[in-house]
Amino acid sequence: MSKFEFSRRGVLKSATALTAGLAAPTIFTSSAWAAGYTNEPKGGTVTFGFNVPQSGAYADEGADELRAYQLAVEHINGEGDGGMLGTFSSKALTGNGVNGKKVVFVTGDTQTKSDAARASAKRMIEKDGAIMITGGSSSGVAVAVQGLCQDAGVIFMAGLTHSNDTTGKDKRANGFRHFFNTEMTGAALAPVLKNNYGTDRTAYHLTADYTWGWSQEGSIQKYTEALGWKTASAVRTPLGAGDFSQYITPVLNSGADVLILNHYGRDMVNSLTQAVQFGLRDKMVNGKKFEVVVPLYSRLMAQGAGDAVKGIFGSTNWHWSLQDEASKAFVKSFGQKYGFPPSQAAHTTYCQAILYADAAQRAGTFRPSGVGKALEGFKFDGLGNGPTEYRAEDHQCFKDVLVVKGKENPTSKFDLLEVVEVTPRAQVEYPALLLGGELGPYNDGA
Amino acid sequence: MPTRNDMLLLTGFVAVVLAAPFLFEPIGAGYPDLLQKFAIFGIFAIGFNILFGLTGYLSFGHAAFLGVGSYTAVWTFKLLSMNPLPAIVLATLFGGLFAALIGFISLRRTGIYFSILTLAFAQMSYNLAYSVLTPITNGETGLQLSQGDPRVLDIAFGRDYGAVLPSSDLFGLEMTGYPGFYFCGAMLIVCFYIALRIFRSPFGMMLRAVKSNQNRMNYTGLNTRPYALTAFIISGMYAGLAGGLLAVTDPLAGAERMQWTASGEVVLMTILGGSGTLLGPVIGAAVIKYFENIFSAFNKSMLGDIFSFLPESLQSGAVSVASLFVGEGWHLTLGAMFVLIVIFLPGGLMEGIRRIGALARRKKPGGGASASTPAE
Amino acid sequence: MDAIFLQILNGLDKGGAYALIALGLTIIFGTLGVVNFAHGALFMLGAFCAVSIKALFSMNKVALDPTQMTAWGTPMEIRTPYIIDWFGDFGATLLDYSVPVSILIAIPVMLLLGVIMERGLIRHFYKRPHADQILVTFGLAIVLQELVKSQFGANPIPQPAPEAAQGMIDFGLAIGFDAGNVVYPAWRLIYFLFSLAIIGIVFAFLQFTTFGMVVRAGMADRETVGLLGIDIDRRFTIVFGMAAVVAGLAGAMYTPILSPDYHMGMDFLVLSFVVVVVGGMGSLGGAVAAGFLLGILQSFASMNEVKNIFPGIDQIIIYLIAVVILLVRPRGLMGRKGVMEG
Amino acid sequence: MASILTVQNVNKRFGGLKALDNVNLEIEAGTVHAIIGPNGAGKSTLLNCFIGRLEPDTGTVIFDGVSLLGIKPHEINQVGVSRVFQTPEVFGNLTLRDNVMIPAFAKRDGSFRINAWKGVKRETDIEAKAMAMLENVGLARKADEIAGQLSRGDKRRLELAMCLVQEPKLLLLDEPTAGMARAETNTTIDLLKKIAETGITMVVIEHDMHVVFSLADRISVLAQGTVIAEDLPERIKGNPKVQEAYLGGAHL
Repeated sequence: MSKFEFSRRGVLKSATALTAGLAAPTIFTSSAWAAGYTNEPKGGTVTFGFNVPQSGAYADEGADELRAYQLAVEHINGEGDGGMLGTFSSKALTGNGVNGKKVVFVTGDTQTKSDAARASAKRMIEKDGAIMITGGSSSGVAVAVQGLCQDAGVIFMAGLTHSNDTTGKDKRANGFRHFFNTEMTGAALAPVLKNNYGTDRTAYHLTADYTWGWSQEGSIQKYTEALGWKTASAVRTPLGAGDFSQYITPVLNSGADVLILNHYGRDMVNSLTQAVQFGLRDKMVNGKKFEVVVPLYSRLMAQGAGDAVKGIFGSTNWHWSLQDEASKAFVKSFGQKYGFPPSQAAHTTYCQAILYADAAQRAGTFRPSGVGKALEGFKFDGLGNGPTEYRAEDHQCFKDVLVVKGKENPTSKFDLLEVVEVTPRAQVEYPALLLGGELGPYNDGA
Repeated sequence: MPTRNDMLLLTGFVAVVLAAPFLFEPIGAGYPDLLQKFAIFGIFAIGFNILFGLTGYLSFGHAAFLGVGSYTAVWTFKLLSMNPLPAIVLATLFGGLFAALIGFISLRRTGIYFSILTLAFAQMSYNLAYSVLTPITNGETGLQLSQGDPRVLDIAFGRDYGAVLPSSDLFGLEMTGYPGFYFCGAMLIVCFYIALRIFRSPFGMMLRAVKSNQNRMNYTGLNTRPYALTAFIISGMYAGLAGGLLAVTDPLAGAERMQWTASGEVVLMTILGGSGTLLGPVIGAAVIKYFENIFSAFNKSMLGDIFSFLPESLQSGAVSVASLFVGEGWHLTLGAMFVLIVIFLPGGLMEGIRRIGALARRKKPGGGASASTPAE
Repeated sequence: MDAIFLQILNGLDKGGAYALIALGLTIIFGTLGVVNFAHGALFMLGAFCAVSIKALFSMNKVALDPTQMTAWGTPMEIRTPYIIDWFGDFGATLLDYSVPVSILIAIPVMLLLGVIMERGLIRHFYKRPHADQILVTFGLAIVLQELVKSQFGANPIPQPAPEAAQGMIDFGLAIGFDAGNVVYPAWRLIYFLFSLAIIGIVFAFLQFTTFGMVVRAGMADRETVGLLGIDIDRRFTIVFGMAAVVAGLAGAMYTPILSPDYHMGMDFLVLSFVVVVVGGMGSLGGAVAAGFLLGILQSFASMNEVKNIFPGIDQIIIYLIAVVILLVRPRGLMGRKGVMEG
Repeated sequence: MASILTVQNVNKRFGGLKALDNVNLEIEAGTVHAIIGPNGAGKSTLLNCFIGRLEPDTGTVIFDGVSLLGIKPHEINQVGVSRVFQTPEVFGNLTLRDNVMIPAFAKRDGSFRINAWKGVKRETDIEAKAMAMLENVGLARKADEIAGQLSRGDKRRLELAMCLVQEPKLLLLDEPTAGMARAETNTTIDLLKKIAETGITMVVIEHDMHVVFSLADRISVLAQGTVIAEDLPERIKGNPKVQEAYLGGAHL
């Protein structure tokens, strides 16, 4: 069906373009293909654009995001068991699509590169008529695509992006983030570290040398130093270094007794595995057991690190072992369809799709400013993270943060992390001004 | 005054560029962003071909010049004006300057040693742009416009974009969508025309001589190094322009544009289309960008629709086989295509076109004479 | 001082991997005159030999346990590897030693793959321009890695070293430092020694066998050897297979150090080309020397003391060295004149 | 007659080996001067000193008032010295026409000029010159063929055309008939004779006595790095020193 949809839209587009070409001056106004707002849906369907990494290091994470999106679309359209729609506090969505239109979707490959991600988002906007873009697995891509969506006049619902900048320095009115950020990780993790490792510790940071890494390093440093920890050294490592041994050996005799790995994805898998290989976790320094911390965890990546994750603290946006009704409903829905539990990437993208659809339904329009207004300050519950608010000032969701630990005796290859603490939302909240940036006005694209 | 064949070639080229939105619509490539990419990477590949196709120097670091062009253009937007003209002029200039610097050193060596030198310089640029040079490049996120940019020329001429983030515009004509494509398309035509002149000129002949036999060239009284360096700089300027245009149509410059994979991509575009031919690189660029953007967009549900005519039992099999090649498997199709083309069409896609042309001529005597030499 | 010693050790195991990949690459250059962009993919395939062996050893007998349910409401699966089921403790040991065991499998598999690649594809490209060789081998590399991705996914797959080799070795006292100051993971030392052994075997093979002599003669002057009536083509097929085996073994043994994923070959490809060129095209000794040199210098450049003086130096050190060496020594450390200069 | 190339006191050592030992030569304008000598006599070393490949340890090489030492091959060509190689060096993947046009451009435009706008097709003067020269060497009907596919003899002709189109003051030939069959050698000799008749100065380094005696106006004999004799061809034959050098003093 969507195939047919394709060509029909293509013909329409040619026709518009042809008219534009004949009426020479109008083609130079750029609004030749824009209506009231960018891609205002005309027929019985509305198109969502799912922009996820399908190649490169995050391809598996992207595949999981795509699974969640498909599930979300089914639920919005009233197919399947409804998943978290049953537990979601807003009851605007009735399984009848959005604003009376059936949701269809198009997909694209971000390749985890800003250029490719923007090209693929543009295709979905310009060619496929996507009303919104969502997805992604890195902050660089999120910021790049968010900027694009602002310019094009569509809503961007960020996927997995953890850097402060997405809703800080680089925030945009048309962009919204459900996922948490490094600031929250720092605030949530610090008390747990204090309870387990005490206040007299010296930390050594290994940090991926790009914006997210620095952001993470800064937050952890800020919150741990507030506890009384010292920072021995913060070393930047090249992205994709592969073998981190040359960065790990200096840790051995540095006098530090905690190693903080501000790495994600493959870097995290490699640096953690290698740190354990170098016997760091069996070491005693200053009369204390040496510890390793991975501030941002991902179950998919934990799988790659194997046994190395056992007993290591970190934070995560959501985990499938949570026992609230919403999480259970989501895990059940996802697990029955795909045969394994969803990752946090799948969860956040599912939520984002639902949240967007719900906001559009409540606003009664797909106009970006209308949807945005409906999301601003929106308080909800029942999506697996407890009571949550989309803060109006920076379009960042505020909710509880999970502190997790690598499980000592996993029962399956999915059961790698255990939740040790649910840090309440109040503890991770910060003033919007802290991270700077300017939302600017909504762009409807007309 | 170019020859009649060249005039035909040029006219045809202009016609295709102008009609591109309609021509490419049936294959799903008629939307502005992809058309812009066709034009921009076409320019990049044409420029690369002036170096590689003519002199035979295989640079593995041309993406560095593309990146420099992009960064220059975005900085021009930020500091001077949102008008694309200063941006692309400066981007071309800086691309050329950077190429002069790297070329001057790298051209001291030939063959693979030259390739590795260019690769090393480009990788250094990439790694530094990603990390240490973040104040200039904004690192992983990429250099972006912001509302607080000075834009002194715009201010001087009384243009104020207010609270909205501006996009590049040519005296009020926004460089997004189809106008953006036609701007790039015009640049592509100019670049193609310049390349045509170079190909047909004594200078182009000298560049071919560099590829053919440098020893003989030296003993013929010709100094090979400045010829190679000039070609290197010209292709660096083309790359800088392409990078500038990327920023014009989409004002963001990311470091990964300089990575070796990006340099490798232009090599592949050129060889795939047919190195040393005029049209080949443009075709190669379009094919690769098409695969990247269109083949990657298929997903299982679309495939399911395509194969819905099959009985249920066959359908899932067909979908799973096909999904190996599209969607997340689009790289596989690309790789397989490289292998097949280089085996069966050693001269790249242009050789395929030539063979078809020859076949058509044989079938229809005298009919296709004017189309006899589409390029080289 | 101990820090420097540790960095030398780091450089040695890293250099071992670089040298092994570069060795195969330079043999292919030297003998066949082929620019093999699929060499990284061979390294990756070797690593996935180890992954496959482990997957094979841990093939499960699945029993459903209706008394336990998963979180999504299906019966819990109880998995026992057949190998433990059948062989008990011996099976468990075998599973534990899957990485070293995999090299036994990797040799025939990689040899076969190499021979198939050479016979089926590479051989038709001996006389073609380097550009064509690059395109075809690069395409092949993409195809290989995409096939691996479709089979194993994109995530890294952990391959632990055998239990016995997971510990640390303490050099402290042996070289005059305090005990515990210079400790190094056993597996990394094993990898270094392993790479030395492979390099030694390759050199001995080329130096002392008739086959090796013919190959070396072929590297020096292919046409003349062809004129002697020696069937050089068949030997070159075996040479390619051998290079594939070397790359594959390097990859298989490296898996406990770097969890393999489908993309790892591309990451090593550029680096191994730099190593080969710095060593000098067609020079076996050069490739090995450059591998270790770059490994050690990369380790040194990553030290805080160095990074504080030159920020970002660890990001570019490899390329910087390549530039300096190529400008000072036109044909790398030990390159021969006229090889791949055209 | 005035000498066009003067070689004075040239010495060259490779390690312990004395390759050139105080070589003196005077090449007169308008003559064909052959340099002969047994293997290892230093002929190639001497030639390399003319063309900027080697720098002698001492001595001078003056061509037409300009020192050839320390300047690059293309500069040597630009002062009027062209050379043909032992193995013909042509632009293998270009047409014969292009092969001859390139040196013609080099003569007109110097060693480097960006002449990138005007089409080659409109450079009618140059093309006419090139075609005339191809006609002279008997290759005009192959003008559009690719040079790399020519026979060795034809490549030699082409190479000569490429040199002559530059109207050099001095033509250096390094074993111009090496590797050729007898018939090809003879046609090449005929061609060279024809060229000599135009009054161009040539220095020929040659092994083949048949070639040397068909062409040379004067002959210098090099042995163990020194000039042991220099004379007219007919007198060289009878020179005992030469016989000694060639027969290696072996009393048969």
